[in-house]
Amino acid sequence: MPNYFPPNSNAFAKWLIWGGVVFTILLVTSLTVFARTFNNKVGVPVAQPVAFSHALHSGQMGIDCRYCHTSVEVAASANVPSTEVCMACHSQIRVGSPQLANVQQSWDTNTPIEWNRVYDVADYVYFNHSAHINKGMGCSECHGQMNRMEAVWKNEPMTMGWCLECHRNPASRVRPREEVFNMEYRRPENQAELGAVLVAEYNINLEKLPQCSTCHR
Amino acid sequence: MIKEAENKINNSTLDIAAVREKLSKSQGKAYWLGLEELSNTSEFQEFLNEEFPRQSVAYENSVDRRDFLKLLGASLALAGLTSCVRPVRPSEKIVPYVKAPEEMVPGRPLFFASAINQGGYAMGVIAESHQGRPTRVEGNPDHPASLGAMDVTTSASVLGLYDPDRSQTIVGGADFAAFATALQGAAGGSGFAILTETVTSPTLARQLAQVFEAYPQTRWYQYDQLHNDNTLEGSRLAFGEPVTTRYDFNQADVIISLGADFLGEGPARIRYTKDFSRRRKVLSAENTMSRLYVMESTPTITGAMADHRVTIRPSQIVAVAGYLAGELGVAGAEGALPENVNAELVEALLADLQAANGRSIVIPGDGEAPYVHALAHAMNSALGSVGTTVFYHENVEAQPVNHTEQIRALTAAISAGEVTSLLVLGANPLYTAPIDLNFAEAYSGITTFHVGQYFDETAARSTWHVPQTHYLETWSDARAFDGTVTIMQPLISPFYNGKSDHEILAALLGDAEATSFQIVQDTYTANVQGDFDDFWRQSVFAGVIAGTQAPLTEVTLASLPETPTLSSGEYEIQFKLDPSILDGRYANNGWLQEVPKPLTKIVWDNVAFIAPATAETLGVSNHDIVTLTVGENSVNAPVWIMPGQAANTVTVHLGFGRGENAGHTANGVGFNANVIRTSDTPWQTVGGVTRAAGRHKIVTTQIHWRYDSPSGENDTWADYKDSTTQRRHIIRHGTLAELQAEPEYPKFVHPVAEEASDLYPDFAYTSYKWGMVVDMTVCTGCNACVVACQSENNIPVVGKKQVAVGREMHWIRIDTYYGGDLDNPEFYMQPVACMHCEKAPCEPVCPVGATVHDNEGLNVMVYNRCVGTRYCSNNCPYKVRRYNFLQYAELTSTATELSLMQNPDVTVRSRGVMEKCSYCTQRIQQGYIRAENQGRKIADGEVVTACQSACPAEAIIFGDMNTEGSAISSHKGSVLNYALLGELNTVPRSTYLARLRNPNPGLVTGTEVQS
Amino acid sequence: MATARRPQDVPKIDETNRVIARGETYASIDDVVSQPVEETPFKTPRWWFVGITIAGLGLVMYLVSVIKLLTTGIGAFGNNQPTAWGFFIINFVWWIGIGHAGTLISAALLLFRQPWRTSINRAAEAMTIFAVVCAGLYPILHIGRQWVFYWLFPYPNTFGLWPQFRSPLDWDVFAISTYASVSILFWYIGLIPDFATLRDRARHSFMRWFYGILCLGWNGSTKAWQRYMRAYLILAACSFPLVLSVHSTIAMDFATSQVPGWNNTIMPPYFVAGAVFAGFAMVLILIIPLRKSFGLEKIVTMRHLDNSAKLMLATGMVVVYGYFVEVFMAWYSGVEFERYMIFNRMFGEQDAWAFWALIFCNGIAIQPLWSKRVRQNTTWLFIISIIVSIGMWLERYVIVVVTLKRDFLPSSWGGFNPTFWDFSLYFGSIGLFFTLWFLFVRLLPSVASSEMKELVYHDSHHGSDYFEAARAEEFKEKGLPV
Amino acid sequence: MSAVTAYTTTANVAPEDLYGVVAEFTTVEGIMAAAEKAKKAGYKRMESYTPFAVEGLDEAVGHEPTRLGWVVFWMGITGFATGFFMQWYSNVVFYPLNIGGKPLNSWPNWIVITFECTILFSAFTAGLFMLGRNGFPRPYHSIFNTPGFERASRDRFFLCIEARDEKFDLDETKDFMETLDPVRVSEVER
Repeated sequence: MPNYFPPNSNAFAKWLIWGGVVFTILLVTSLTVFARTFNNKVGVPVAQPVAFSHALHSGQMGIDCRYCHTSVEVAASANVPSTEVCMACHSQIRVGSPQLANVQQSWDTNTPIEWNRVYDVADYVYFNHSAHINKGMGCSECHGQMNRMEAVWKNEPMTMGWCLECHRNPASRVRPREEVFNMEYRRPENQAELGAVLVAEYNINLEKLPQCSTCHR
Repeated sequence: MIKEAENKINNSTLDIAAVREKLSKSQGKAYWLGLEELSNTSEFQEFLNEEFPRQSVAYENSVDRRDFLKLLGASLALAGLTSCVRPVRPSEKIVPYVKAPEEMVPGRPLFFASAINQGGYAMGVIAESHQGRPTRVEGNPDHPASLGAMDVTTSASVLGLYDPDRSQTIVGGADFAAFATALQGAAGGSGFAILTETVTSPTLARQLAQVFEAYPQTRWYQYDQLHNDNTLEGSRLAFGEPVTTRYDFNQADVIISLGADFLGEGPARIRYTKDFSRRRKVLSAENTMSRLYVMESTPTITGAMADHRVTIRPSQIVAVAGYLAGELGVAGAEGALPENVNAELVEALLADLQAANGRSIVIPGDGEAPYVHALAHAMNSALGSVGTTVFYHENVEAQPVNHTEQIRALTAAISAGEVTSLLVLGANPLYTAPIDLNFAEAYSGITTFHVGQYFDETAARSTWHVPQTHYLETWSDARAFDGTVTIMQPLISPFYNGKSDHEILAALLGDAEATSFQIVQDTYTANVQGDFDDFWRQSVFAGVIAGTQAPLTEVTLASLPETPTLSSGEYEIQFKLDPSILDGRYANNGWLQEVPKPLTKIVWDNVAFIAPATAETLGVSNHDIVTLTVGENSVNAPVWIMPGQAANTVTVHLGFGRGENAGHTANGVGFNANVIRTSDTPWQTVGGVTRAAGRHKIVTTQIHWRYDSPSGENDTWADYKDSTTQRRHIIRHGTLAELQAEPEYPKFVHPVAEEASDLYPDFAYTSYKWGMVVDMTVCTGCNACVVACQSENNIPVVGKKQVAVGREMHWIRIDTYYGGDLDNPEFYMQPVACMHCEKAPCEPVCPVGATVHDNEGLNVMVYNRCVGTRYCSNNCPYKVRRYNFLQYAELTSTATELSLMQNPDVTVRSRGVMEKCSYCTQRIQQGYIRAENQGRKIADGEVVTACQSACPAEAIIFGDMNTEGSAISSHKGSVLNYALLGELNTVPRSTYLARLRNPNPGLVTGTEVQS
Repeated sequence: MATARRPQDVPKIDETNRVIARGETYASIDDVVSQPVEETPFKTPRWWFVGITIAGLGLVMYLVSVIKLLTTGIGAFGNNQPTAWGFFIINFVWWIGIGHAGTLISAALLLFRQPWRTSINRAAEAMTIFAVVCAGLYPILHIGRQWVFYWLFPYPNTFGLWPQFRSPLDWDVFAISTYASVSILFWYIGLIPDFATLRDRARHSFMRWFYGILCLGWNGSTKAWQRYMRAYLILAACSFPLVLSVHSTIAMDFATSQVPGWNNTIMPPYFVAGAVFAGFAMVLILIIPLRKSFGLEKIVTMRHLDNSAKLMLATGMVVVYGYFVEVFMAWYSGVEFERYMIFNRMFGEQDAWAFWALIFCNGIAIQPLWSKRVRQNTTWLFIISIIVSIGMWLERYVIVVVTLKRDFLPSSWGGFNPTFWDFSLYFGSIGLFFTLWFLFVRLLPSVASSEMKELVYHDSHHGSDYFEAARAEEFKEKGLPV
Repeated sequence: MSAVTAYTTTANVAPEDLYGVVAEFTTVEGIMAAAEKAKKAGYKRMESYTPFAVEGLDEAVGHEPTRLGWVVFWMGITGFATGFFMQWYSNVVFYPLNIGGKPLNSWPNWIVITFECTILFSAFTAGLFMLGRNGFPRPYHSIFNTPGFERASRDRFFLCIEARDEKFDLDETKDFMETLDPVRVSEVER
């Protein structure tokens, strides 16, 4: 009786099996990475109707965040400024500049500018800016160094796992209140000790932070 | 949600056309089609233990087209959980303001004081606005009629604002200018009349005065089904003048209600509930409570609260009142006690009254004959309660008149040709007017200008129709029951370019451009001393104008007239306003249609209440149809056997049977009782009742009401089944005397010895420890909490068919049990929401940890983690979890302007997700963040749940059990405090105060309370 | 072949009771077993086409119902509050129960050295796997958001969350998936030598390839056999406790809850017994037609049917005992909720019929099995097995639906009334099961021929009653009844 | 007892690609005896092929008992540890949550899954280890070149003495095979 299969079919079969195993491992890992990065458009600059440069306004001119994002300290949402705010300066400065055409038009026609959302938290997540600002959580922790961004991109994956990293251990991120709006702030070497001190000082409720009800309602 | 909200409000162009187009396709099969598969042949004797199987229907689509549109018309939702339906969210736009409004912080709600005008009388509210969208109203604590509480209609009014069924276009002419000219033309000519509802608004009164100046021959008529003519006539009989009676239940020790439902009806119902409940609040044996005797023919929530309830037929009230008055020494009053009234009880009652020396109230029902009112006045003065518990002041209506007479006169005038053109402000007389007047025919004969929120029966027959504004859309003013004036401010510009009554009258006066704001201000500029702006700011801000309460007046009793002889027959028919939709003005409000009616738990229907004995003689049972005949008019009504209903007395509720005129929610719901309602006997009459063919499936949210077995034994299956509720110790009730007998450890609160034992160590709740107590002694079961919760938590309406299969979504329900004698039972009301058990059985069984405990003891439901195994619901002993069997809430993709009503702080749940009471966790979180930002702890009473804020009886207490001396801790400490199903060791955070009654000691034999 | 030499002291046992008919040879076994599989498609018997067509229609109905479920939601079905679990869970438990007999026959009887298992274990295992497939789909379908069912598995996710391992439902996830995968492995390992046989018998190159790949190049070397037999024994040793644990876990879905009528310690044992009970009923339902239509009477003898029937009777009585204990404990506990629950089951207006019907099906209808005449009559066996299957479905109906309708608060009592879709999904799943079954009997050897050859070998050397004889002696020594 | 007369096939196989010499038997007794003799004769590298597992044949051919049992045992222990650790870690360390007031490490709740993991690991070890050690999948095998080997899965028993056995010598071995009373002896190429 002859063999049905050629001798090299043995090797082939082995390769098939081991190949399958390796492939699965690669697939799982790559998917995991994908879910945390590209899929979330992390680091991808978002084009806007108005070529507004945070690098220029915040970075070079050093305008405080709160000049435009007025409600960040008192409300859940750090509001996107109304056209009025832009016009406050640009009715004098660089009037008629082509980059400002849309702003001017919005002002004249009284139609809002439609900005493209960069940070989009799911609707069932109730993020509150004021709570974070007042407890010494710096803007740049989530938004990165806005003062260096021409076009803004999402600086962090914004996944629940990412949120939890800090909610489980705020001491690793918390900074002095006066540094909250400092985009250039660097964590000191003794962040661990400093963090512990600040957590106590700001009365950050470590027990409450990781609770579901803290963010979901 | 908030950004969603911003987007919506800022680029929301209300696509009316689209909505209309949607609504036009909405003719569907009747609701209960297929429900009759259920063979429900049980006889009336077992009706209480009969459990109608909640049959599910083999329907083609989840929510069929009609239902969908009903829901659309009733309650729509932003999709909070879109990402659960669509894993990848599309990129969104941020749309900021061009010019940011003053004092508005995006994401922070604003609150405005205003008032809802109901039957002419104001109920003060605080309206919440998110980025300019009114999302919710609550009671105004400074307002005398509300004191911060609410009822169902108040909470639900915000839904009425967004109702896409509201009339949206001017009918009869090109535009408002054309309307104005036509109106002026009509007024200029002879035979012009104005028909309004009850007018207490100073501004409206002022404008009307101006109209009569400008057009002297103009006649003014008022018609409003909510208007209590008999009270008015009663006061005329007693004092010769239409004074208003005001009661102080907080001061009363003994209260006799002669058919009066003062807790559930009338412009002061919320205030009276507050006062009444405060007087009956008992935490320990030291406290005392008033004693309430109720004589009524059909059970009301007032009757359910009674310590002694007497069931008598409407026609017997006069005799009983006469007897009482006679005994109390009222000159000229006489009456024989009917044999079906327990004489012993009446004697005890009289003794009680005498003993109370003035701290007593005899209050007649609005529906009772004027003579009864006169007797009541006489009795109150004889008892010397005037000035202590009973007060009189001038009637606050612009022109107190008998509305039934008014509509009669108007009809006569029209047929006599004296009135040829008519302006109707708000009213819907073609539906509500007594049938015998044949008003519709008269109305169609003349030129008519109708102003209303809906294109209703009247609008359909009018020459002109102009959309009317909702109270949240316009400036106006109105008086409370005690005369206090509220300036009503708008929260949003009119949705459907509606016009306010003020603007209409201004147009009539030739100024079509005048704004309500200007008109209302003009009323006060004249007679305000000091800085007007200060006055205005204060008054508008506070929601009341200080010192406008009507002053008390001295009254002198006239001698009693002859005792009227009320016609009585085999069957007496009684008309009542529906507890939810009143006279039908809220018929198109899905929340009010779906909220289970007090005592019966019926939804989406009105029925004919008949007594068990009557049902036996008629040989009918629930869902059967009877024909009610009055004179030559008759109507078919489904039967509901009501324990405690007077024999041979049928009670029907108004406001239903709107045909196709009321909007997609109300159309085809219930039957129209107005067609047998005549002008000379508007509230109670004599008629015929015969069985008719067919059945109509009435849907209730509860199918077993029995508290104990009538026979007292349980050796047969039926009796055993009846009495199981009692043996489960679900309702724990006793008398004040029993409490005083053993003040430390009352047996009735702890029928079985409970010792807490657990294998597991307890979790420590160190920061906050939220808890709730429900006081069953004062809870009237008025449903205010149910609708308030629905509005706060974006709870969808599911429609009759879904309720029929047991899928209602209310997070809090009011369980109702009947105990004792079927003909005159005791009623037990028990609000049940999630108990937030510390040892919650629902949590360990969830395979994904979608329901867990947080560090403050809340049993949190994480919608976005829920996969919908429903195991938690199975394992919940209280069955308080609600499941989205279908896509009840609307998805963003299909959202209409109704979505704007949603509370942005609460996730909207998608299909396949479990939900339940969250203790209003969003309010707790907001309070927490507010407090933390200010570097302090949450103060006691700072976080208030929606149900708590609504409750007029203050029966719901919520707070942090770790805070010393907080209201919640004192209630938890009460000897009456018990945990529902505590023996399961679920350690619920919500507990109950046992139901206390205060029966007359003289009438208590053993534990048996005579009635 | 050599004629049998039988030990003198063994009492003669009548021919119908042999685990294998006389005169079978290695080759004849091969032919009987392989013939139906090797038939060219044209030669496939007509009944097969009829059968798979009917089953296929059922499968279509199943798919339609699933689409309806996914598009409309659970709301299209009868589930409601308080009856949040309906047909889905009933059918889930029913199918899982059926699955158990297969594993029991192949694993437990192997460990207990029961030679009569050999000819039916292959078919029984196939039944197990198909039943588990039908069962396993139900929990996924019955959740509200089927598209995230994988959240029940521990996998790396961006939420930073794990399943909630305290939940019996998550125990199910592990139990069912383990059960399914181990059963398939066990089954496949058992098939390998027979695949080799088919490869070597194959007349078409395609079949040679097909079975050649399936058998992984099995060559029957003694070393391979040595490892094979050890692995097979270990698999059996794993499967036996596994099968007990699986249905105990299912039982714990109910037993660990708080619902009166579910919260009973008796649940796991009596669920397992019920599973075996229902399982053997299904085995008979499948085997009786199979042996006839494939002419396997000589290797699937009356002995097999008789033993299955005996086991059915035994486990059936255990189940009846379970019912009794439920009633007794409800009464004895004195807990109102429990008492009411049981009274409602027995006398409740809506559902008493279900209770008494299941008492008849599972309690009364099996009593005739005491008589050997009935046990040896395939028609009667078939009918009784059908009745038992229905009865076991009713049992789950009573446990799931009737119990949920009436729990703690009378205010929240409700009803349950299944819709068209409930039934279509149920009958559809039966269609799915039989589609798989018909494919199995056509494509794979439905009897383990290599194991049968072992029997033939023993038969030819010690007589087919070898084992009985051995045990009879053993029993005699211990003075036990034979 | 053999009714069949033995005959020998002499395929002219070059010695380098000779796999071995195979003798074919019809009965269990035949192959058992043959194996015993071959072992006595001092052959080490031989293997027998049978349609079903023959008790004792493995010792006869001289195979060591398999160590499968121990491997499975240790993998079972691993499964147990993995299952328990997964649950303990996720509930106590990774995300401690208050679930119905139960302790974080409510180990009685871990039992079922731990057990299932044990079984899962053991069963799959048993199955896969067996296949792996046998070198499966192995579609090609020299022994298949044996004439009439298709009956090895049916009703014939084969004994193969492999060429790599140091005692192997084509003619001697063939002659030796003849003495074993087979139905056929054949040379098999690689």
